[in-house]
Amino acid sequence: MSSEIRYISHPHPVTGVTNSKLGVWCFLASEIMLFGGLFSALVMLRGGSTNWPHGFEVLNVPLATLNTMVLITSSVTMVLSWASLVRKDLGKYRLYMAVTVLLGLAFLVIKSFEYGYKFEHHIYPSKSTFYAIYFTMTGLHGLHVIGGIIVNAYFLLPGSKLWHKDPEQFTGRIEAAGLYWHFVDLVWIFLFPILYLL
Amino acid sequence: MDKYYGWGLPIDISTHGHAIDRLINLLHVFMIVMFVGWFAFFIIALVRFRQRPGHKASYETKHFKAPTYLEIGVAVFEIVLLAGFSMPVWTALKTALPDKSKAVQVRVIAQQFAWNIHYPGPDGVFGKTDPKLIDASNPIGLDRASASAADDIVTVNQLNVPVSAPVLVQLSSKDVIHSFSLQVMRIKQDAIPGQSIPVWFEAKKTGQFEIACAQLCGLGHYRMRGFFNVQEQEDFQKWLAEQAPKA
Amino acid sequence: MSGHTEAEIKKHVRTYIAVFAALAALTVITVAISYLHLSFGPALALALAVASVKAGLVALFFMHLITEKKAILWLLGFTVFFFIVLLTIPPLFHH
Amino acid sequence: MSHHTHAPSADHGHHGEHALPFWRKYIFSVDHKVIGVQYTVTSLLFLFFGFCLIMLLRWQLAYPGQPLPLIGQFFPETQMISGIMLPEFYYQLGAMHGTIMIFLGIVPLAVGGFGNYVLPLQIGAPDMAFPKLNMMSYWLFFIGGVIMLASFFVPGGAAQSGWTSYPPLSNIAPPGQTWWLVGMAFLINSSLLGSVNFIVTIVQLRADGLSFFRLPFFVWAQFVTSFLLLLAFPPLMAASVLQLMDRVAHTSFFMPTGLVVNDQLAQVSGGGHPVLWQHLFWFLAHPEVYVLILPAMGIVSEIIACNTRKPLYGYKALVYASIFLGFMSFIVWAHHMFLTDMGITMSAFFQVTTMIISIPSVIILTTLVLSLWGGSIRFTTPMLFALAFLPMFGIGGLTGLPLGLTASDVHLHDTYYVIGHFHYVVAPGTIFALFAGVYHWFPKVTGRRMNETLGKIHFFFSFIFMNCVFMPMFIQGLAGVLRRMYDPMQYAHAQPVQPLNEFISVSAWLLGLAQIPFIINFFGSIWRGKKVENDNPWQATTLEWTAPTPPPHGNFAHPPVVYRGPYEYSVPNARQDYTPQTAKEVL
Repeated sequence: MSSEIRYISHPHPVTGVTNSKLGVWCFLASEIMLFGGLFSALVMLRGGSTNWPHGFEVLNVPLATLNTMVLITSSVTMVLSWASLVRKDLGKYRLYMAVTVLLGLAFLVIKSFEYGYKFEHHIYPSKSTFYAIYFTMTGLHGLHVIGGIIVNAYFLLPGSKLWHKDPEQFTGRIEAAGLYWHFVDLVWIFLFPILYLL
Repeated sequence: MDKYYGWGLPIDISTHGHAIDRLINLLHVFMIVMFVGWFAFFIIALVRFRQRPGHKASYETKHFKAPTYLEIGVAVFEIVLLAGFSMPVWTALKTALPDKSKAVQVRVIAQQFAWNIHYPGPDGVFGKTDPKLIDASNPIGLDRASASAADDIVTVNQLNVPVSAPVLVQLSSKDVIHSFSLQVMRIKQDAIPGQSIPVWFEAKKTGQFEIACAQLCGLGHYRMRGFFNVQEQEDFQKWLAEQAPKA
Repeated sequence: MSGHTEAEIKKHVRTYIAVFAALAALTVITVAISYLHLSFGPALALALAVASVKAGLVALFFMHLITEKKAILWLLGFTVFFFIVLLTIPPLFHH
Repeated sequence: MSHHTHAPSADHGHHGEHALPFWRKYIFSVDHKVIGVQYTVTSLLFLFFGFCLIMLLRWQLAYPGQPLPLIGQFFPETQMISGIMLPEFYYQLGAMHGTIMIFLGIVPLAVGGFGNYVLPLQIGAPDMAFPKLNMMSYWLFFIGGVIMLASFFVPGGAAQSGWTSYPPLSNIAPPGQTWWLVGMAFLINSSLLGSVNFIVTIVQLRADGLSFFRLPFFVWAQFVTSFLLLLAFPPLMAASVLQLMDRVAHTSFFMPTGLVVNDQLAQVSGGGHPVLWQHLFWFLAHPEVYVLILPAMGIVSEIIACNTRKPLYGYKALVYASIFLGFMSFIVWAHHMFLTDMGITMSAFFQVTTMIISIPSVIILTTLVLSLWGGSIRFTTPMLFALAFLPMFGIGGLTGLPLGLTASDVHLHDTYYVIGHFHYVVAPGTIFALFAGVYHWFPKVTGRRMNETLGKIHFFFSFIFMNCVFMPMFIQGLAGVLRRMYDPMQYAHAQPVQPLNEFISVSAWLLGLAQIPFIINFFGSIWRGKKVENDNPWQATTLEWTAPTPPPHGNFAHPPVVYRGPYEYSVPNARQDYTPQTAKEVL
C-alpha cells in the first residue's frame, strides 16, 4: 500500500489533475521558453538586418500552407482519438490515432520535399541568417514532430495494452500525448506566418 | 609606471573618476558597517544561546522590529546610491558625449591581440576602411586612396592623448569581443565586432599608463597590452606630426 | 476525465469540428493576406493577430485550457510572462 | 485505488526489492534514494575534480612560467612543456573549472543529490512522481559529464573560451567547444526531467495533512529552484543549438558581417549578433545563481531549526522571500552585460531590479540569523557549517552591490572582485551548506554517524582557508587586476599585488589538504561510523526522521499523516523538546 505513487490514474483531490497531466504541462512550459529563446533570436536578428528577405519570395508558401492544413487536421484527429477513449470506444481511438500518426508522417514527407528543393539549389543554413533561422527553427520543430510520432505510434500499438488494465490511466496518457501534439501544432501556427508570410 | 599602482584603487587621472571612486568607497564603508553590526549580533546570539545545562530554548519567538527598519533603511540607501551616485556618472559617460569638433577623435579597433589606433589626421576626417583591404601591413583596412585617408595616422598599441581635452573614442573590434580598459581613467567598455561604440574621457594629468583587455579574447588575451600616453597639448601635436605618414 | 457524460462528449466533438473549420479558414485568410503585399507593420500585426487567434483556439479547446485547473493556469501565466520578457528585452536592448 | 496503479516502483513494492538483480537495484535503479546517492557520489567526485583543475591553474598564477614540480612532467606536450603550463591548457582549466563546478558539481549535488534523496522523504511520499524519468535524468547527467571529461582528450583540448563561452571567440575555438555544447545539451535535458519531476512530486504527492505551509523550508527551496531550472534553462538550450549550428553548419547567428580573423575575412554570411548569446546565456545563468543558493538556504534552515531547538523565526517570510527571489531572478540578467553598450533606460531598469532582488536576500539572511535568538544552540559539525554559511553568504551578497551599480561596475567588471564576490556566494556559501547537508543526513542514509572530531577539523581548516583564498581577491579586484590572465605579471597594475596570488594559491592547496579529513570521514563512516541509536539521531521533527533507517524501498511502513508545522521544537509543556510533524498530540 504505502509504496505506491498516488494520483497516477485519478486526479489529486485538491489540484484536480493527475501527475502525468501536471508533468506534461510543466514540460510544455519549458518548451515555450525553448522556442521563446529562438523567437527572441529571430526578432533580434531580423531587427538588426537590412536585407531580410520576404518569406513568400524565397520559400514555398503553397507547400507550407498544405503542411499547415495537415498539422491542424492531425490535431483534430488527435483530440478525437482521446474523445473516443472517453466514450470507451477503443476501435475508433485506433482509427483516429492511426490517422494522426499518418498525418504526422505526411508533414515530414512534405517538409523533406521543401528541404530537398532548397538543397538542390545549394541553399544551406550557412547561406544567410534568414536561412539559418529558417532551417534551425523548422528543423527543431521537425524533431518535435518526430518525437510526437514516436509517442503516438507507441500508444497506437504496444502502449494500448494498458487500456485493458487501467482504461482511466490510458486515457490520461493519451490526453498528455495530445497536449504535446497540440503544442507542436501551436508552434507551427506561429512559425508559418512569421517565416513564410512576412 | 610603477609609481601609479599599488594596493588599493589605481591612481585616477580622469575628470569623472572621482565620482566612481567616491561610490566605491561609500559602498565599502556601508558594507563594512553592515557586516560588522550583523556579525556582532551573530556572535552574541551564538554565545548567549549556546546549549548548556539549565538553559532551554524558547518556543515563542521574540518579535524584532529592527529588521524591518533595517530592510527599509537598506532599500532607501540603495535608491540613494542608484539615483544619486550611479546614474549621474553613468548617464554622463553614456550620453554627454563631447562635441566632435572640440574633442580629439580617435578610433580604436581591437583585434587578437592588439589595439589598432586610428587618428583622422590634420583634416579631422577618418578615411574609409574596408575589411577586404586588411592585411598584415594594413591592420584596419584603411583605403589610402580615399579622399580623407592620406593624412590618417594608424598606430598599434600606442594611444596618445592630450591632457585637459575631451577625447572621443569610437570603439570596435575586428574579430571577437574585447574590452577596452583604461584603469587610471576609470573607463571600461566592451569592443563588440559589428558595432561601433562611443567612449569619452578627459585626462587631468600627464603620464605613461596602460591599456588592458578585460574580456577573454583568446590565448593571447593576457598579453593584449597597449600603452596609453597622456601628454601636454604641444607634445601631443609634436607626436602626431612625427607619426604622420610620409608622402 | 471520468466526469464526462455521453452527451457532453458529443457536444465536445461538435466543438472540435467547429474549431477545426475555423483553423482551416484562418489559415486560408492569413495566406490570402500575405498576397496583398501590405507594408511590414500592418502585415506583421495582421499575421500575428490571426496566428494568436488560431493558437488561442488550439490551446483553449484542443488543449482544454478553457476548463483547466488553476494549478496549470498559474504555471502557464508565469511562463507566458517570462516568455514575453525574453522576447522583448533583448531586441530593445541596444537603443 | 491501489489495484490499478501501475507505476514501476509499485510493482517493485509488490515483488519486494530483493527480487531485483544488482544492476536494477543499484545502477539503473528507479528508487529516488539510490538515484540521490548516485547523484551525490558522482557530483562529489566532479567537485573534487573541478577543484583539482583550479589547484593546477593556481600554480601558474602564483609562479608564472615556472615548471610545475613533481606532477608537471606527466602532462602531454599539448598541455605543459617540461612542466611549464601552456596558455591553451590554462584557459581549458579555467573554462572547465567553472563548467564542472556549477553544472556537474553543485547543482547536481544540491538538487539531484539532496533533492532526490530528502525531498520525497520530507513530504512523506514513497518515491518521486516519475521514477523512470528520475533515472533518465541521472543518466543524461552522467553522459553529459562523461562528454565534458572526454573533451580534454580531443584535438585542441577542452573548451577554452571561459565557462560563459562568449562568441565569436567560442565559434572559432577548437573542437572541444562543440563537445562542451553537446555536453551542455545533455545536462540541460537532465535538469529539465528533474525539475518536472520535482514540481509534480511536491504538488501532488505530499502526505495527507501536509499543506504547503507545513512544508519544511528545504522543500520550498527545492520547489522554487525547480521552477528556475524549468523555465530558465531552455533559452540556454536554444543558445546552444544556435552555437552548434554556427560551429557545425557554418551559420552566422553570432557572427556579424565583416569579421576579420587573423587578417582573413571570415567566410561566413554574417548578419549575426554576438550579444544575442549573452542574453540567452545570462537568462539562464543568473537564475542559475539562485539554483545554486536556494537549496543551500533550504539545507541551512533545516539544520538551524534542528540545532537551535526552536522554530525558525518568520517561516512565512522565508517562503515569500524565496518565491519573490525566484521570480525576480528572471529579470536581472543583463547586469552581467552593463559594458555591452546598453541604453540608459535598460541599464536603469536592470540596476533597479538588481537592487530590488537584494531585499529578499537580506530578509532570508536576517530571518536565519534571528532564528538563533532564544535557541539552545548545539554546535555539531553540520551546525558549524550551516552557521558559517551565514556570514559567508552575507559577504558574497554585500560585495554584489558595487557590481550591480553601473558606475562602480565600470572599474570592477571582469576583475578579481567579481571572482571573489561569486565565490563567496557559492564556495564558502553553498558548498559549506552542502557539507552541512552531508553531515546532517548521512546518518539517515547509512545508519551511521560521521565522526565529529574529523568533522570539526574539516570545518575549521576549510573555514580558514576558504577566507584566505577569496578575501584577498577583493583587494586584487580593487587594484584593477583582471581575470582570465595566463600571465599575471604582464600589467604594471597587477605587479604590486602579485604576492597575493602566491598567498591565495598556497591557501587553495591547503584548502585541498583540509578536505582529506572529510574524505576519510565520509568513506570510513560508511563502514565504521558509530551506528545510530534510533531513526531520529538529531531529535528532529520533519518526516524523513520518522522513516526507518536507512529507508527501505517505498520509504514508509505506513503512509504518514501530518498534524503540524515543520519546526515544532521546544513546544511549551511538552515532555521532549521536539514534536514530530506526525505527532497527533504534543508529546
